[in-house]
Amino acid sequence: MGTSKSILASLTSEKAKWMYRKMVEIREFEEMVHDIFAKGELPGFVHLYAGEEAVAVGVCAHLTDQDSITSTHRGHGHCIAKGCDLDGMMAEIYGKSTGLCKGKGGSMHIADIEKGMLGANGIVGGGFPLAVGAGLTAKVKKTDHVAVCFFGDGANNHGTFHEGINMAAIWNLPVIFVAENNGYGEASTFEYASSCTNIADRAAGYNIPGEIVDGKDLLAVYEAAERAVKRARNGEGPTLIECKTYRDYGHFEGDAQTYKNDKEKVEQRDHNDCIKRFKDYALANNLATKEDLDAIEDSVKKAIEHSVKFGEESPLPDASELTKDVYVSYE
Amino acid sequence: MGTSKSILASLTSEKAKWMYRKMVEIREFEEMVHDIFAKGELPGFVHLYAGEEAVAVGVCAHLTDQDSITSTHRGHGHCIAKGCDLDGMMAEIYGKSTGLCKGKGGSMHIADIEKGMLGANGIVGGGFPLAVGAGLTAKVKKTDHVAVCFFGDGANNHGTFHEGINMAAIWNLPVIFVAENNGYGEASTFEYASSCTNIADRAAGYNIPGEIVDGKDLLAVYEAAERAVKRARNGEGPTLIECKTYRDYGHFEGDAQTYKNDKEKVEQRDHNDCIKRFKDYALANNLATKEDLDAIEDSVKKAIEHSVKFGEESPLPDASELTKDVYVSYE
Amino acid sequence: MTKKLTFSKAINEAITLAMNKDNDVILIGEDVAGGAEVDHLQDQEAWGGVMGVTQGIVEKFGRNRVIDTPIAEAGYIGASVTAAATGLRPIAELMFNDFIGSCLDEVMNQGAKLRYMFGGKARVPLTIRTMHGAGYRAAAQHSQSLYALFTHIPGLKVVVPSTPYDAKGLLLSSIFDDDPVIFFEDKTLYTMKGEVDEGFYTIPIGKADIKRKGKDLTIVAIGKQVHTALKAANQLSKKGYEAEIVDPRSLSPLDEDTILDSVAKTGRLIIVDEAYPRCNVATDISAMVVDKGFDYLDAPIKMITAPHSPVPFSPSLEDLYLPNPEKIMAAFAEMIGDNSIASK
Amino acid sequence: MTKKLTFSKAINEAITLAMNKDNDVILIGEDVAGGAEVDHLQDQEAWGGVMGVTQGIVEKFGRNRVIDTPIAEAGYIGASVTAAATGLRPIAELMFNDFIGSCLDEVMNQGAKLRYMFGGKARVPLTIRTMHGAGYRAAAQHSQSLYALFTHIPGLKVVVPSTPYDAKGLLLSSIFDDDPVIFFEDKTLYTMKGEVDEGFYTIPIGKADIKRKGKDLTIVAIGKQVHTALKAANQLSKKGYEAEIVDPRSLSPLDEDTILDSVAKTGRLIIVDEAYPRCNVATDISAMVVDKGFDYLDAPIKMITAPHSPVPFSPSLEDLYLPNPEKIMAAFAEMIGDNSIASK
Ligand SMILES: Cc1ncc(C[n+]2csc(CCOP(=O)(O)OP(=O)(O)O)c2C)c(N)n1
Ligand SMILES: Cc1ncc(C[n+]2csc(CCOP(=O)(O)OP(=O)(O)O)c2C)c(N)n1
Ligand SMILES: [Mg+2]
Ligand SMILES: [Mg+2]
Repeated sequence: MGTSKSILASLTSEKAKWMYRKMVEIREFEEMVHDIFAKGELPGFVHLYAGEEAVAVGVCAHLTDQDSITSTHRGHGHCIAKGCDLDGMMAEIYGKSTGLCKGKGGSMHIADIEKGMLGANGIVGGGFPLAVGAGLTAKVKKTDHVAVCFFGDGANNHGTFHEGINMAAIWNLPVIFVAENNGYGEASTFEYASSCTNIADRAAGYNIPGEIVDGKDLLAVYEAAERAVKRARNGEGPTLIECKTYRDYGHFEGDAQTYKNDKEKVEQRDHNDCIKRFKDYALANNLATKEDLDAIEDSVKKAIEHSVKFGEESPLPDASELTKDVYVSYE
Repeated sequence: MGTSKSILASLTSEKAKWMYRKMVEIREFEEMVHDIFAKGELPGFVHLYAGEEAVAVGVCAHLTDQDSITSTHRGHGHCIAKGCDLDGMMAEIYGKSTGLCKGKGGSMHIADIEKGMLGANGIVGGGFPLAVGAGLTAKVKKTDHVAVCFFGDGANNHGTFHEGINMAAIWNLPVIFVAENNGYGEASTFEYASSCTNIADRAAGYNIPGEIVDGKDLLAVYEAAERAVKRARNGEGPTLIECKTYRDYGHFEGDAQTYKNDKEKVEQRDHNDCIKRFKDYALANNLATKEDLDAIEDSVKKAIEHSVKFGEESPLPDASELTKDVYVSYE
Repeated sequence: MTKKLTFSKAINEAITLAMNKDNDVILIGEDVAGGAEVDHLQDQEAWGGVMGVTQGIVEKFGRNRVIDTPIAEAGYIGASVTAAATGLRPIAELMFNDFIGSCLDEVMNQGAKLRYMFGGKARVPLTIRTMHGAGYRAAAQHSQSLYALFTHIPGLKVVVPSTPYDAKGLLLSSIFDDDPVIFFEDKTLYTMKGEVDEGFYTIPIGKADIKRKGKDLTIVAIGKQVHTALKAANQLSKKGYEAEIVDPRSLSPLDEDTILDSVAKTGRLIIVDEAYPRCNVATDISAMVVDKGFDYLDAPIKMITAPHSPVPFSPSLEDLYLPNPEKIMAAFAEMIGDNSIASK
Repeated sequence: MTKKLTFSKAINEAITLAMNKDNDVILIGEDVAGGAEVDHLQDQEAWGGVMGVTQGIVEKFGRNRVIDTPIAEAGYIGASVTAAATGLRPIAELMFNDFIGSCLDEVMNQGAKLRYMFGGKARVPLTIRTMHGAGYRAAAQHSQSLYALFTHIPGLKVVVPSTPYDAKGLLLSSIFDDDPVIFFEDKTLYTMKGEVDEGFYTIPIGKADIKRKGKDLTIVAIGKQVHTALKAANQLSKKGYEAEIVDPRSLSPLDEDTILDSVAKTGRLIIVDEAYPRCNVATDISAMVVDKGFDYLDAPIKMITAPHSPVPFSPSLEDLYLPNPEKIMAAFAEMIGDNSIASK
């Protein structure tokens, strides 16, 4: 698995089990959303994170609620890794009043600022400046909080990538830019849309470290993120981490995925699953027992089922909510 | 002067004199604008190109009227190098009906599309996508025309830099990005605002060639541009050329320039003048005689004086012009 | 000869006809072909846009003229402006009108002003197609109807069709217009079917269409809201009132005469615009009628719009957010002081 | 205690007071300090913005709180949105409002909608100061008055002061408001002097001010156009007509009551808005008055605006472009059918 000894040393069994749990939560959550969307029970656009769990979890493992993340249209995984409540998430996706955003945001705007989750974003590239803003607050207020910007390979060609990273670099902000290079932006491949060979290659143009990791290897992500977070907290500035990964589902639910090649699908989805890989590793290295992991899986399944019931049964928002929350100061 | 032999071979006396003339035209034009602005005779914002002549001229020496350039707020030099009429330019800056844009554009929007000069631009970074568009036309229509995007060190941090260069790179467009790194964007230094050491360093992130040249050395610019234009016409894609240069005046007329350091001002303006440097070179290498150059200087002075008279004496636009030219199809 | 087509297919057909007619017409945008340079992908399987509207076009015209772009709206919309000024006639797709936030400069400061700033020496024959509209459960950043922003800006033309027939004819006019046109497509209308003429035809930009004749009330409705207005009109008809429905079809330029003539006849005006209420097209039309047709008015002009709030995700809230026939009926009831109408 | 201050100094003073009062207030923008990290540059010599409005502030508060940015409007305006949401109270300067083209997304889709999309769980106490207005010979991309675009967008507040006194009090309110506020400064007003109270005071956002009392005509005028209206009112007074001038000061929220009360009294309304004519604030106010105060009106509402065209560079054209007292007089003359007014 190519993971260095130093990680093994710092990685507690507790952390390993937390990470396993979070990955399974994401997977089960997304599979469930996939199913209920297919049944026509969910409104709107839904983009699933399944397959990329190691990225969100490996990074968020180093963060506290005071640290911020900015997410993307594919935001469920980031939410879960950052500790958002599953019931609140599912209710949000159902558009219910008990949702994290009272049903007003939905899948594309799911957020929980108390957990430092600054929102999924319907705008590709929207997160770069927003992460920089959280980093700026940390710098001006002299806290040791960090901000993480998750973004896709498609977003890497948006102007905000450039503006955000340049600002973080010149101000030496505690911001970590985490590329989720899953090979596609909608139906367009990374190779077609991006002139760089790797996203991390662009880091040199900002004089910041750029690292490439196997995004299917939880511990590789975990380790790179550990270094980057440490640098950020020490006032050593931003890092760009490129995680090579794959999305198991289409761009959004309903996508026929004609652009994907079958071999790659099988290879990635069936033979390079990040959860399976970590499970094998954890067992082989005595980070957890089979019973531990089974128990986690069980408990997660129940939690997800609970969230669906909660989402389904929760009330729709009251009509009065329509024009509430537009302003703080008046309705 | 560090200019290679190969250039000397290809550079005719005629071209050398043309370039000398264009540089002197720019200088004299700008000195004149400086003077009449100081007298309060010119309206609006004016940004002078004096000091940077070698860049516009060294690049445009390789272009025809069918090739396009996009310019900046500091656009007079690009206009002149691209062959725009001096009378029409001066009249434009005066806001007269005989101006290149009938007085509607002014200094910041001076343009002559028949000469392939796609406009000065009041929006920093505005030129990147526009140059790409001209390059796209060339590609789709399979002509051998090229497009040049002049931009400043300040613009190099705008999102359009990133989007424009990436697009030119993936489509292999005939676009040349020419950075005029004069060390400042308004009062902010390049070092402060940019995380890169050189603008050209960013080229690697787009897998295109990036070159640094002494922007005060006309022939260095000329040579680099020759290579880039050749590549572009041959379908070998975009190039980024960074010209290290200096603006002799302030950001705009009226700027006290407290941020500039005096030593640098003297060094650059008095001891590193691009016109003087090329003059010495041309004489030493028998590209022109002293008489030739004197005659050029004389003739340019007269042309500039003529342009002022033309500008002053031309009529203001007719009131009916106010709402004309908004649309092609109706007023 | 006519045939039944969906709104989506009508647009596809217009693009195809335009590209057949003129080699300078190109189609450019994010995944407008879909899956560029994917080895195994046959062009006929390519996406054709996120909603499949341009499906099949790359197969016919090839990737030199149907160009997938990176996710870089400022980049490719800006490029389309000068591509237009230097000899092409681009159809650029801005996937959702909400994404204008990433490229307003290119539209407002470059494309719209180029000709004027250049003293009339340039033309920008650019069409920007873009999706708008609420009702798709697409939440705050994918549901706006931002045509007022574009109508505000001189130098742009703004077209909002409500039927497949209009969409096809107006898109062809837009493409062959020599000014920049923003062409709005309501995402909830794509599956709507309607009669469309065969072959090439155009509908002039700047000419409103009377979608229903009536004498008691004028309803000016924009885009999809034309259908809301038609429903209301049917119900009103049962109560004995005949509403005339004016579909402006183009907001800039606006066909003031057709609106004024209708109001002169009916004396009453309701404007239905699903956009945000402040500085929107409803206020624009109201102010125009007050300025130029004050004496025609027997009652205050009423505007049915969204509330001053972002578009909510929750279906129940989104349904409340949008105009509907009941709101129109209630406004008319108030206008003529007849409560029996509103209560149905 | 009052003193005479320029509009520019009034703004400078408001920023200084706010930064003294609250350490979370920061000032961020292009050259708002001016000359960051230039060795020899003393802070007191630093630019303080392209027009010198923020001169001296970096000297008082240091570069940790007065932050020069790269030319990256999307970047630093977006950063200001979340800086606000995570504990700061930024004053971000968007040098010219025309540059909104580079950062509309951050304002419209992020800043304005964050709170709503998050179900009320976030606040964005952000103030964006920005220059607007024609008359400076700054041409098409530096002379616009784009407040209608912002007024259209729910979630934003929009403030346009016309005097030094209002500028100071409204800027202080804006900075300490918990919602995002766009604060417009007319570049041609910076040198205007006026009485300003000493020390800290606020003027409520959403409260119009009657700049002149009158009974024959209501003129609602925005920003600098308040002064155009005052000039017209003086001339009208000589002809025996007293105009009441309402300065809305904030466009969103709009003080509808003050406008309606005035129109109820005068029966006549002229709106002076130098912005583009379509979907602008003039149409917005006209439509509001027609909706809510139709019966007060004795005559059509007239709007004095720019023509539907970009701002021309040439001084002679720009002068024609802008509203002026003569245009107001002519509108009133037409309104009451008294030609002797217009001809002076
Ligand atoms: C500014 C903007 N442009 C376009 C879109 C439409 N869009 C949504 S997701 C997406 C692809 C994003 O690709 P990537 O960044 O690689 O993320 P992934 O979907 O692969 O996770 C696009 C084009 C958008 N939402 N915002
Ligand atoms: C989008 C945008 N932001 C800010 C400005 C204001 N502005 C005009 S010129 C300039 C500095 C440009 O610096 P640089 O690109 O280095 O060009 P230079 O002036 O040095 O030639 C700035 C900030 C602008 N015109 N457009
Ligand atoms: Mg991707
Ligand atoms: Mg510079």
